[in-house]
Amino acid sequence: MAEAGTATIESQDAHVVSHGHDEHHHEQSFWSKYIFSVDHKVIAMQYMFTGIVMALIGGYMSYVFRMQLAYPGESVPGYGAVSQGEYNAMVTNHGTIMIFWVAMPMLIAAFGNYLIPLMIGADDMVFPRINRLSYQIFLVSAVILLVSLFVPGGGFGGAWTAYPPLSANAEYNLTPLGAQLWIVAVALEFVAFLLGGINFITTLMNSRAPGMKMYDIPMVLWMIVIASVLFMASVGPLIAGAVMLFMDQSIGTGFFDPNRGGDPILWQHLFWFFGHPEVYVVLLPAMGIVADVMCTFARKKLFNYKLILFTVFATGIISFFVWAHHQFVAGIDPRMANVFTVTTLIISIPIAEMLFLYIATLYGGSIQLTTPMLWALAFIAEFLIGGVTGIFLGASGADIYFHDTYFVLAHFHYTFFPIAIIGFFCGLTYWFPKMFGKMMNETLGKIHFWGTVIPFNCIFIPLFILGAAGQNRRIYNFQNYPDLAGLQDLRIFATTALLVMLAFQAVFLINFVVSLIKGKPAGKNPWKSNTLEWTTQSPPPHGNWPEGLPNCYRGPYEYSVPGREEDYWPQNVPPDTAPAE
Amino acid sequence: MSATRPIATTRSATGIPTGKLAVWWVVGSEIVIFGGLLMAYLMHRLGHPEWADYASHTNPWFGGVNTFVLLTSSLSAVLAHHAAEKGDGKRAARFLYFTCLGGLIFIGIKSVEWYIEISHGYTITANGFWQFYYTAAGLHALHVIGGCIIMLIIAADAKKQLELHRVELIGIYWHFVDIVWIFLFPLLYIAK
Amino acid sequence: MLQGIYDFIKGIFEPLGDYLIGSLVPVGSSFAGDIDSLIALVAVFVGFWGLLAYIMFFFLIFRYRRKEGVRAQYVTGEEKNLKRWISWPHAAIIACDLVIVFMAVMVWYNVKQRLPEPDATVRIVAQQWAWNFVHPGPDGVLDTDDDIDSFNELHVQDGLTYQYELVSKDVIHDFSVPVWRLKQDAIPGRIMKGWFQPTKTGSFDIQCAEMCGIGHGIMGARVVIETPEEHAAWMSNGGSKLASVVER
Amino acid sequence: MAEHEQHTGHDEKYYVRIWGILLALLAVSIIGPILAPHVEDGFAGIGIPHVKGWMVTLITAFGIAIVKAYMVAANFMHLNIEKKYISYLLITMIMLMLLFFAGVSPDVMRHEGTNWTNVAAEEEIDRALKAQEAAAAEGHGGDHEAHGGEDDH
Repeated sequence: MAEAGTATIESQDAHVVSHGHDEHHHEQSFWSKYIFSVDHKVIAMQYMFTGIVMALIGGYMSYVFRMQLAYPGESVPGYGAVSQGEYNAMVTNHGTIMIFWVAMPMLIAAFGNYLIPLMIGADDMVFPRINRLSYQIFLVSAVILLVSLFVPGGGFGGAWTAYPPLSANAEYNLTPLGAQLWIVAVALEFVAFLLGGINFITTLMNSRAPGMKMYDIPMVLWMIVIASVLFMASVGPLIAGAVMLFMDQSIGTGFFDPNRGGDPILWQHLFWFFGHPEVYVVLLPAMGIVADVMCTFARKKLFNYKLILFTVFATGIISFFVWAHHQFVAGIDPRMANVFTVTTLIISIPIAEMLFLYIATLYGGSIQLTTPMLWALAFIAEFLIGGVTGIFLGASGADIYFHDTYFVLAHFHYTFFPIAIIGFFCGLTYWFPKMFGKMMNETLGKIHFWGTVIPFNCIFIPLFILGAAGQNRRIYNFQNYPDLAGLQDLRIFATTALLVMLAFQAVFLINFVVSLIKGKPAGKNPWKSNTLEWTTQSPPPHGNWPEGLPNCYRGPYEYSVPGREEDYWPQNVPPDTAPAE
Repeated sequence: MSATRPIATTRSATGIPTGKLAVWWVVGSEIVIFGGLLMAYLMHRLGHPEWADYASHTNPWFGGVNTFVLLTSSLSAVLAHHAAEKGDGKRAARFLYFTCLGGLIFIGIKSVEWYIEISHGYTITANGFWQFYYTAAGLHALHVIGGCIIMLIIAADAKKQLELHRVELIGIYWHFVDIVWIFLFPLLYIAK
Repeated sequence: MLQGIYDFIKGIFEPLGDYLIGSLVPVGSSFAGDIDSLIALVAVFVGFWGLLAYIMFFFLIFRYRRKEGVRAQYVTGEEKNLKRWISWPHAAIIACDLVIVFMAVMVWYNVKQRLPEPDATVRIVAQQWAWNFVHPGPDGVLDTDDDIDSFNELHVQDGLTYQYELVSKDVIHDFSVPVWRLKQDAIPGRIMKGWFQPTKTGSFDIQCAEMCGIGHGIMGARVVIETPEEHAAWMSNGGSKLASVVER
Repeated sequence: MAEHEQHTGHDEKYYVRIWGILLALLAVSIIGPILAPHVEDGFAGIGIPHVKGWMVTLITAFGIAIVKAYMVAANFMHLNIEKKYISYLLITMIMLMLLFFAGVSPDVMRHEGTNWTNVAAEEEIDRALKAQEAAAAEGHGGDHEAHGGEDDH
C-alpha cells in the first residue's frame, strides 16, 4: 500500500496523464463515442440499455404466458393464440433472458462497469478494450438468443435448465435449430462475463486509489467482485457441458444419451454446480447496492462492515457445496440428498445473519425515505420472504412435495425479483444523478415504486398457495387437471396483478425520459454521500477526474461522525481539513 | 496497438502487474473448464471397464512425441521471457516464433494422428471413450491454436521492443496449455 | 430413540400441517402426514424468525425516521452490547436449523431411502407424453401372465404397500402425485424404485413434473384408489374401467 | 510507464536443465505403463511384495504427470517466486474440481445405488465386454468394436 507522500506524487502524475487523455478524446464521432467506445461508463450504459430492452422482451413473454394460464386457449391481445410449443418456448426463454440477459448485465456488468473505476478512484477499467469486447460478445449472444425464437421449428422449449435427452435430441424436443442456437447463445454469454469478470477482479485488486485499503472498499464493489469470482469458479464445468451438449445436438455424440453410454444426470450436475453459485452471483451485487444506499439515506455507518464481509465470504464458499438440492428427486442417490440438506441449511445461516446486519444498520439512523431508499428497504422486505421460503425447499423431506411446483416458482421469483428488478431500480435511482447529471422526479419515482412492489406481491402470493395445492410448473393449461381446475380464480388474480405491474413500468420509462430532459441539475454530490464517485462532476468526463485522480483516506461509510459539523466525511478528504463543497 | 493506457492499468496494489494478475485469473477459469470436462471423463472411465479396450487403440507414441514437442516449446517460451526480461526484444521474438513452430508441429502431428484414427473408424461418435478423446483433445488444440495467434502478435511487437512484459503473459498461458496436455496424455493415451 | 423424538415433534406439528397443506390437497398416503408436519414445522420456525425480523425492521424504520435536528448515531456495529443482537439470533438460528435438518432427514429416509417390504409392485413407464402402468394383477407379482396394463390410469388398492419401478422410454419425466406427496424423476436408462401406501380412496391427478417436450402440459393421468372389493372387481374385469371412475 | 519486471535470477542453463528432467520423466511415463504388465509382483524379489501392474501404471503415468505439472508450474510459470495467493487461487480451483468429482461420482461413476440402477450403463458394459472378448477370440483385436455403440439405435 502506498504511503500518503508517494500517493500525492502519483496523483500529480495522474493529473498530467489524464489531461492528455482528455484532449485526445475530444474529437470523436458519435460512432466511436457511443458504439465502439472503450470508456467504462459508456460500456456500462450499453449493458444497461441492452438489459432494459431484454427485460421488456422477457416481461412481454411473461404477459403472454400468464394470459394463457388465466384464460387458456383464448387469443392473447398483442400475440394471438398460444400453442403448447410456443408456451414452452416462452417459459424457457423468459427464464433464460431474465437471468442471463437481464439480471447479470444490469447488476454485475452495468453497475460493475460504472462503479468499480469511479468508486476506487481510477480513470477506467484496467483492460478497456477487453471490456468492449466483452460487451460485443454479450450483444452477439443476445441477438443469437432472439434469433433462436424465430427459426423454423420455433424457440427452444426445454426449460432454462435444458435437461438432456430432451435438449440434446431433436427427435425429442422438435426444435433442432432453436435448441442449438440457445446453447450457443448461453455459452457466448458466459464467455462475455468471464472476460468482464476477470476485468472487474483485476481492476479492484490492483487499481485502487492510493490509501484505499481492504476495508475501505465500498460494499457494493466487494460484492460485485466476489460475485465475479464465484461466477468464474463455477461456470467452467458448464462451459464444458455446453460444448458437450452442443456436440450431442449437432454431430451426434452421446455424452448425455443413456442409449449410447452417456448419462443425463451428468448434465444436471454440471448445470447446477454452476446454477447454484449463480444465484449468489446475481444476489450479491444487489445486496451491495442496497448496503450503499441504506448507509447514505440512514446517514449511518454500515453495521459491522467486517462481519458482513465475512458472511459474504462464507456464503460464497458454502454456495459451492449445495448444488444438488435442486436435484433431490431428480434421480440422484438418496443418501447424497442428506448431505446436501445439511449444507443447504448451513448456507441459510450467513444469509440470515447478513439480513440481520442490514436491518441493524437502520438502528440509530436518520432515515430519509427517498425513492432509492424505498427500493432498498423493499429489497430487504421482499428478499426476506424469498429467503425463508427457501428453507422449505432445502429441507429434503419437504422438497419431495414442493419440488417443481409453483411454490418453487414463487420462491425464486421472491429472490430474483428483489435482486434483478428492485436491486436494479435501487441502484439506478441512486446513481442516476451521477450517470446523467440530472435528478430524477421523486413523485413519479414513488408512484412507480408502489405500483411495482404491491402488484408484485399480488402476483406471487397466490402462486405460493397454488404451489401448496400441488400445481406443477411449466404446464400450459391446468384445465386438463381435474384437481387443479378449480383454482382458476387465483391464476386470474395473479395475471391481473401482473398486468398492473407491467403497466406501471411505463411510469418508470416516462420518469426516465422526462428527468433526462427536464430534471434539476444534480451537482457533484446530491445525496451527500462519502464514496469517491461523488467527488467528480456529474456525469463524469472521460478519464473520470480531469483535475487528477483522488486519494483515499478512510472507509466509505463514515457518516454522522461525532465532532464533525457535516454528517458525512468523503473518502477523499484529507484528515485535518473541512469537508469539501 | 499503443492506445493511451488508462492509469488504472499501471497501478498495482497487489504487487502483481495487472496483466499478469489477469492471466492468472484466466488460468484459474481455464482450470475449471478443463477440470469439468476431465472430471466427467474420469467418472465415465472409472465406471466403464470396457473403455480400457477402446483406449488401447490410441497410439501413445503420437501422444509422447507431442508431449515432447510441447515441453520443448514451453522451454523456448520461458527462454523468450528470459530474453524479454533482459530487454532483448529481438531474441525474445525469435524464441516466441520457435514456440509457435512447436505449436504448429503439435497441431500437425495431431492432424495426422486423427486422420489415421478416423480412417480406422474411430470417429467421435464411435463410443463414449472416443467422444471424450476428441472433445478434450480438440478443446486443447483450440487453445494451442489461439495461443499461437496471440503469440505471433506479441512477437511482432517484441521485435520492435514494444510491450515486452507481454512475453511473460503469453508464456504463462502457454505453460498452462502444456500442463493440460501433461494430464491429457496419461488420461487419454496411457491408462489402459 | 430417534424415531421417538421424531414422532413427538411430528405430533406437535401434525394439526398445523393438516391445516396448511391438508386443507388444499387431501392427505392420501401413509407418509403424506409426515411431509405435511415437516412443512408445518418449517413454517413455524421460519415464520417466527421472519416475523421477528419484520417487526424489528419496521420498528427501526419508524423509530429512526428523519427528524429535524436529530443526528444519526455513530455506531460501528462492533460494540459488544449491540453485537449480541446479532450473535444470539445467530446461535438460535443454528439450533432451529438442527431441528429442521433432523426432521427433514428422518422424513427423507422414510420416503426415499427406505424400501419397505411391499404387498405388490407396479411398474410405471413414462413416455412422451403419456403414462403406462403395469399392474401386477391378482398374484401381486410383475411379469406374470395376469399383469394388467393400463394407459394414463393407475389402479391401486387402499391400504396396501406398493413398490414402484419407474422407467422412462425417452426423456426425463417426473411421476408426481400431489395427494400422496410423492414425486420422483424417471430417468431414461435407469430404474428408479420407491414406495407408497395409499390411505384414501378416490381418484386423483397424476402430473408430470419435469419439462418433457411439447406435450408436457397434457401429460396428466389419474390414480384410482379403490377399496379391496372394488379393486378385486377391477382386476377380475381384466382392467376395464369401472363406472365410478371419472372419465378423462 | 513502469515495466514491472520481476527478475527471476536464473540463467538459461537452468531452464534447459529443468527441460532435461521433464524429458526424462516423460520417458519414464511412457515406458512405465508398457513394462507394467511384465512386472506383476516382479519387485517381490527386492523386498517390495504385492506390486501390481496397475500400480506401476498409476504411479508412472499419473504420479509423474503431477510431478511434471508441478515442475512446469513452479519453474516455467515461476509460481515458486510468485505471490503466494496465486498458488492458493489455483489450488482452490483444483479443489473445486475434486469437490465436483466427490459430489457427482456417486451418481455418474457408480451404476447402482439406493433404490436406483443405471441399467443402460450396465447393459452397455456387458455388451461391450462380450463383444471385445469375441473380437479377441477372433484375433482381430478390437477393430470391430469401434462402431460398437452404433447398434443401439
